[in-house]
Amino acid sequence: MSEKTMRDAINEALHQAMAEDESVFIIGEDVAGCNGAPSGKVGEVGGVFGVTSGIYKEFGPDRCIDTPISESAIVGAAAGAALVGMRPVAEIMFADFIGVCMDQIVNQMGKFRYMFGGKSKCPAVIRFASGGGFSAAGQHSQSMYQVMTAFPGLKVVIPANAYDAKGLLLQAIKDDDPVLFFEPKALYQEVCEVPDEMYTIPFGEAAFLREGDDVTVVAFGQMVNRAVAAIDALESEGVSCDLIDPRTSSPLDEGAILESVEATGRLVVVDESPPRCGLTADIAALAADRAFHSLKAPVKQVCAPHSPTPFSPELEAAYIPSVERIQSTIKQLLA
Amino acid sequence: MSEKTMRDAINEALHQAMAEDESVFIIGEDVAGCNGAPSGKVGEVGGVFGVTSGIYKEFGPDRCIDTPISESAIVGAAAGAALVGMRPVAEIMFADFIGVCMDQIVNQMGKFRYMFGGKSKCPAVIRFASGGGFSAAGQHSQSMYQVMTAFPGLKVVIPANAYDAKGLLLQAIKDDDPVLFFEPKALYQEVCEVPDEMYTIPFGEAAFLREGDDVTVVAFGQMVNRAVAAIDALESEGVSCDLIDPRTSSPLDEGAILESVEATGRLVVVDESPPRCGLTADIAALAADRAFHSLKAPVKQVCAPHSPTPFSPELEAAYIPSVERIQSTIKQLLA
Amino acid sequence: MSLPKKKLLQAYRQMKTIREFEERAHAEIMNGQIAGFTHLYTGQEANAVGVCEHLNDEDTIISTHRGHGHCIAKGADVIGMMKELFGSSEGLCKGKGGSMHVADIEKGILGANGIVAGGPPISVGAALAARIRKNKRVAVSFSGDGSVNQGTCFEAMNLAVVLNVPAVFVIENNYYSEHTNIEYAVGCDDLKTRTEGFGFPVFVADGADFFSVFDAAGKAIDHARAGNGPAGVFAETGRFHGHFVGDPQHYRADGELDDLREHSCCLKRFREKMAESGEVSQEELDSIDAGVLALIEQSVAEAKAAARPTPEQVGNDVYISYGTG
Amino acid sequence: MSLPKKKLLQAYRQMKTIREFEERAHAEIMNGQIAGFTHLYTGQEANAVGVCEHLNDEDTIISTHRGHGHCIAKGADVIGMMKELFGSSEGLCKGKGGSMHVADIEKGILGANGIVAGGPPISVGAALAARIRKNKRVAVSFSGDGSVNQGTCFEAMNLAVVLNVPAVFVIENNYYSEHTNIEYAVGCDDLKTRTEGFGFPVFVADGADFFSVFDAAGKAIDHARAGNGPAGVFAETGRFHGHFVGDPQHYRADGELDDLREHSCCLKRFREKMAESGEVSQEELDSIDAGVLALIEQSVAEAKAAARPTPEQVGNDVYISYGTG
Ligand SMILES: Cc1ncc(C[n+]2csc(CCOP(=O)(O)OP(=O)(O)O)c2C)c(N)n1
Ligand SMILES: Cc1ncc(C[n+]2csc(CCOP(=O)(O)OP(=O)(O)O)c2C)c(N)n1
Ligand SMILES: [Mg+2]
Ligand SMILES: [Mg+2]
Repeated sequence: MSEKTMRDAINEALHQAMAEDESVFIIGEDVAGCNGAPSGKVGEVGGVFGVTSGIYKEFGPDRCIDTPISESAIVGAAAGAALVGMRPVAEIMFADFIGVCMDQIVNQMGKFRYMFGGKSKCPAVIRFASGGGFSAAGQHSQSMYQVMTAFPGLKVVIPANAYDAKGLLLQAIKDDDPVLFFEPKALYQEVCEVPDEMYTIPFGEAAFLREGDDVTVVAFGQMVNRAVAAIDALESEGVSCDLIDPRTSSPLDEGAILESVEATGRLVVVDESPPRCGLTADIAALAADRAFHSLKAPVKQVCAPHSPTPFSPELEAAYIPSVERIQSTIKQLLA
Repeated sequence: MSEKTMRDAINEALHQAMAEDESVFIIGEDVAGCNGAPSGKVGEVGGVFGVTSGIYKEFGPDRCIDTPISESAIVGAAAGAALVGMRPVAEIMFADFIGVCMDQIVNQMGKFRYMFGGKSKCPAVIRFASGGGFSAAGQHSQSMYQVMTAFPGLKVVIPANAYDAKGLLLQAIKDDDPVLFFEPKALYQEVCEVPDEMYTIPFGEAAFLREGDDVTVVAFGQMVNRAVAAIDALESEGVSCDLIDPRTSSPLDEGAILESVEATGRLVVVDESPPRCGLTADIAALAADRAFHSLKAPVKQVCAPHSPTPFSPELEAAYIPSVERIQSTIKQLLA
Repeated sequence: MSLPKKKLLQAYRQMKTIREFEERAHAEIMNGQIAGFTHLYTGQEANAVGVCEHLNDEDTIISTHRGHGHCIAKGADVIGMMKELFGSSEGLCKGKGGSMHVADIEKGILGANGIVAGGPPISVGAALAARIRKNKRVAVSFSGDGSVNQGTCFEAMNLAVVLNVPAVFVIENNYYSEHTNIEYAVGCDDLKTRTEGFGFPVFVADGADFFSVFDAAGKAIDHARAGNGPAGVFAETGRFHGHFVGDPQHYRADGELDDLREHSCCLKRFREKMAESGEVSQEELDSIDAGVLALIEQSVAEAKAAARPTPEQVGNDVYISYGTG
Repeated sequence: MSLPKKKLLQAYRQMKTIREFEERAHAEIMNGQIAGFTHLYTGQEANAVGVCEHLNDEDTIISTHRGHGHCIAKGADVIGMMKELFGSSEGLCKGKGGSMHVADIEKGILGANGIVAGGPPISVGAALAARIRKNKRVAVSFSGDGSVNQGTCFEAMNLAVVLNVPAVFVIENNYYSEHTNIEYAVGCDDLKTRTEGFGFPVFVADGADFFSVFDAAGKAIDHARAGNGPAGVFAETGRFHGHFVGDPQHYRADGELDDLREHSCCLKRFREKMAESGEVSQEELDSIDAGVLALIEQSVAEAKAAARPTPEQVGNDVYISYGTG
């Protein structure tokens, strides 16, 4: 057990999974790096975020595979290898690039099991860096997991800390269904205690991060820390909240959310995606149906506005939900 | 004024818009048909659903443009032509094929205006045949409009009858933003009275199809007729419902929905897409926030289950929400 | 090239099975017995069989929307397939896939595919698995003359070369993608050269002649299996039906279909060759015909009698159901 | 090829402007003044300028993530661009786009683009508009050696041929896509041939030499403008910085960067040529340098002083806001 960044926790999970199971390999753009390059330093890069660093050196060219810039082919290659028994972990760099490989994710990988009458397995994991916070503007800042949650057949994971990231990724690799693994890139450098051994966190089990009586807060990914900060700051004002991080948006731990809302009667859902057809609406609607009789106040969504992510740091700061907005929304419910 | 099928109404709108405005052209796979073919009968097809039939013959090869099977290039071509002042109407056959051209729709066309600081216009329309009902299985039956609604910068239109289809398409072509136009393919043969002249229906204005006191029903596309049937059948049981067809899922006529829910206190949202992060959740969440104090009962969603669309007719019939399911959900709210 | 008699009989049987499967499917669709969108392979049989006769169960294929022929050639259970087309829960995919999604992973059939050019990237993945495991398998993807214009197809070809995997790209040029001719849709003059530009050899075949396809496919598959990276097969062929059942085929020249059935029928051609060479007698082929017809008849009878899916089955074979609705 | 002196001065000024813009942007990024992901064009200036010197305001270009050079060459306001990089609301895109989305539709700049190969299909659309309107415009898209492996790029090339539109595909081979060399990522031996396989001529240029690019681009653009369909330019070039600012550049050979700056600097080469030919004196070039440096200095001063966006501006420039949150 030691403090690790989320980047290192994911890297460790990959190393361990690959050491344990020969059928695991990684594939993506520059996951090794320097292929074909005059320096000869193949493997020196480990992905543009450094998440796969060291893997080429440990596992060699058959298990750490660089590709051209061809995301559809990357996902397809993962899907095809998985159909014949491998356990690929593909990296698609930025979640926004789902745009160029959506068919392979949604219509192919995600549907085989059902369309083939339950007779196939496609244990592929696709990793993405998601979300805002880098002034990376409209095409490099989207969370995208909410959109993928809409598609049956795909499991969708959004770790909010290094500990969860490791356990959820190890689970994802063992899972026999395709798993989309969204790494909030704003959290790569965040640290927490992470066991050195392998462990898994089951899908569909939410994490309870705070317990309280007044309001249930459900938050995803990058928003979890902000929700923690908002809730902790409100403690002094005598407000206490449940904080739930579902960790996997599909399967979703409906029970955990409903139980909490039944107890508190108030719900705030926080995500960094825009408002329409997103996870905040999804979970608000869940409560409005199945916890309706417990609700004492409007169900609130705290999310980005309905616009692309702006470039300018000031604009992006206004775009992504802040601790203050979460806090004031909670207070509004109690007013 | 005469009875027209939705197919013919759309076809008429295209003819009229093209006659009126030289900058309108259509592009897609087989929108003319028979190009390069030994029969020489170019223009004989008019799209696989026949929606663009006759256009090549009337407007010729510069305004009715067949393409290879390259959806990204089709959308890109529409976007590029629109950026320089044309008003293209592209056809992407099945909405499911958004998978292979999502980037051009979502990250390109949909974001120019914002990313370029409001200094560009991209008046492109992309038409899709959407939804189930043809035993077309997992890759040819998705509605997809719910997923596109999640993306800022795109306007999303879902006509539920021939009259609306014509007026909304004419509006879409005039609109300076990119518009995604989803034609529920199960409705192509449905007829209603459609004026012969040109007319437009503004975006963001819902249609009120039934008025009643007990329950508000909001339904989209193919589900609208089924909601009508369900509501009419309940009349004899003394149940009366508001029925709202938002017609455009973005912009959304929030006011119409909220006003109705404030009056009835009960809401059922019906769509043929699966449950997660879809329009049923989206609208349920809207009510749970902004009409909360009027709500007398849980907000109900009637939608497809969380699985791909199955092939077998029996399975598909069980998959797509039926009149009976809508009816029993309404009754459940009043029990 | 001389083939053992057993192989010859097998090849003919496979082609005939596909032909009769398709012709019967056509009739049953016209009868209203089969729902959905169905694309028939009649006329192209020699392509699927000429390729798949080189493959074993561990090799994989991935097919297209026009998938019945490839699946049968690779060993899919014909009765299970017919049941699938009929939408029975006893079908190969329990009635969930239908014509466009027939698959049998055990037999190395990674599925028909409703998305044009959805298959090639997946096939590269199967080939990559073979490379990693060094198990000498090959992965074949089938594409049409229209599908080769889709970006995924190009990406797959380049990636296969980059990764040096045993992927075989079979391009069946039946001259049409839906209602559009290859002359229009493929911009360059020579698709074979454009394909070779990606960096692998492409072997040309007469797609109406089993022996020609078998020969070209053999070269491509040997190349790939030997670890030399991907290879291609480019076959000129023709479909005897419309793009889908019901297609008015405005694109055809007068007499084109008669001509195709007359001069480009792989079954006729096969019989002619056998008559010339004397390797197999016409009676032997007649008896295969009879067996095939009986099998197809049986498949339809069984499909009609087979169990229908029940509503609860909608929610199976997916990892979770949500309580909404 | 001889160019009027005015043209020569203009070309040099443009290249120098790009160079100094980039070098200053680099410094300001290191200073923490510019946020986000920025990809610098230093070293490749002759490509953008050699192409854009053939274009007028009505012609369009579409660029890449490495877009500053293309935008400046096509006439974007340098001060507006610097303000944009600084995220000011006075920037060319009001601070909403940043480095990866600099655009100026009025000037025919359809934008830098953060998605690799996002541009070519869009450029084909602009070219199609030109074909339809018969207005003799051309549409140029820039791609890197990595971007040509993306499916959209292939689709765009084929579609341009099919539709016979005046689209010009400029491929800048700087040998790297991020940390990967073209030797690895492009499977075939010869990218020019692979590209020509799509059915249009590709003209090769030395991307460090303005005159070489100008010549090749002229041929391609004339070809397209004359209604002969698309054409390509293939330029060998080198970037003097890392892929992004901060890239440790593990992929470089020892001495590679020094070598590039020494032997592949388009400004040096231009000066040498002018010294040889005597068409322009070194003093004239020096005075351009001074003017450019002053302009860049001014752009940074203005950018630093420029208005910052306010939170309300987040919701502008999109068709609707929803009340949620
Ligand atoms: C991505 C995508 N675009 C369009 C279609 C519709 N479509 C189905 S088959 C087909 C033509 C395919 O032509 P080709 O590849 O030549 O195969 P063939 O039908 O001739 O066997 C088209 C356009 C599709 N299924 N998927
Ligand atoms: C679809 C997509 N995939 C990956 C990336 C990440 N990325 C940005 S630039 C780049 C390399 C591009 O290489 P090249 O086309 O050679 O252009 P260069 O950077 O050399 O100018 C990559 C992989 C991206 N922006 N978009
Ligand atoms: Mg074809
Ligand atoms: Mg490059």
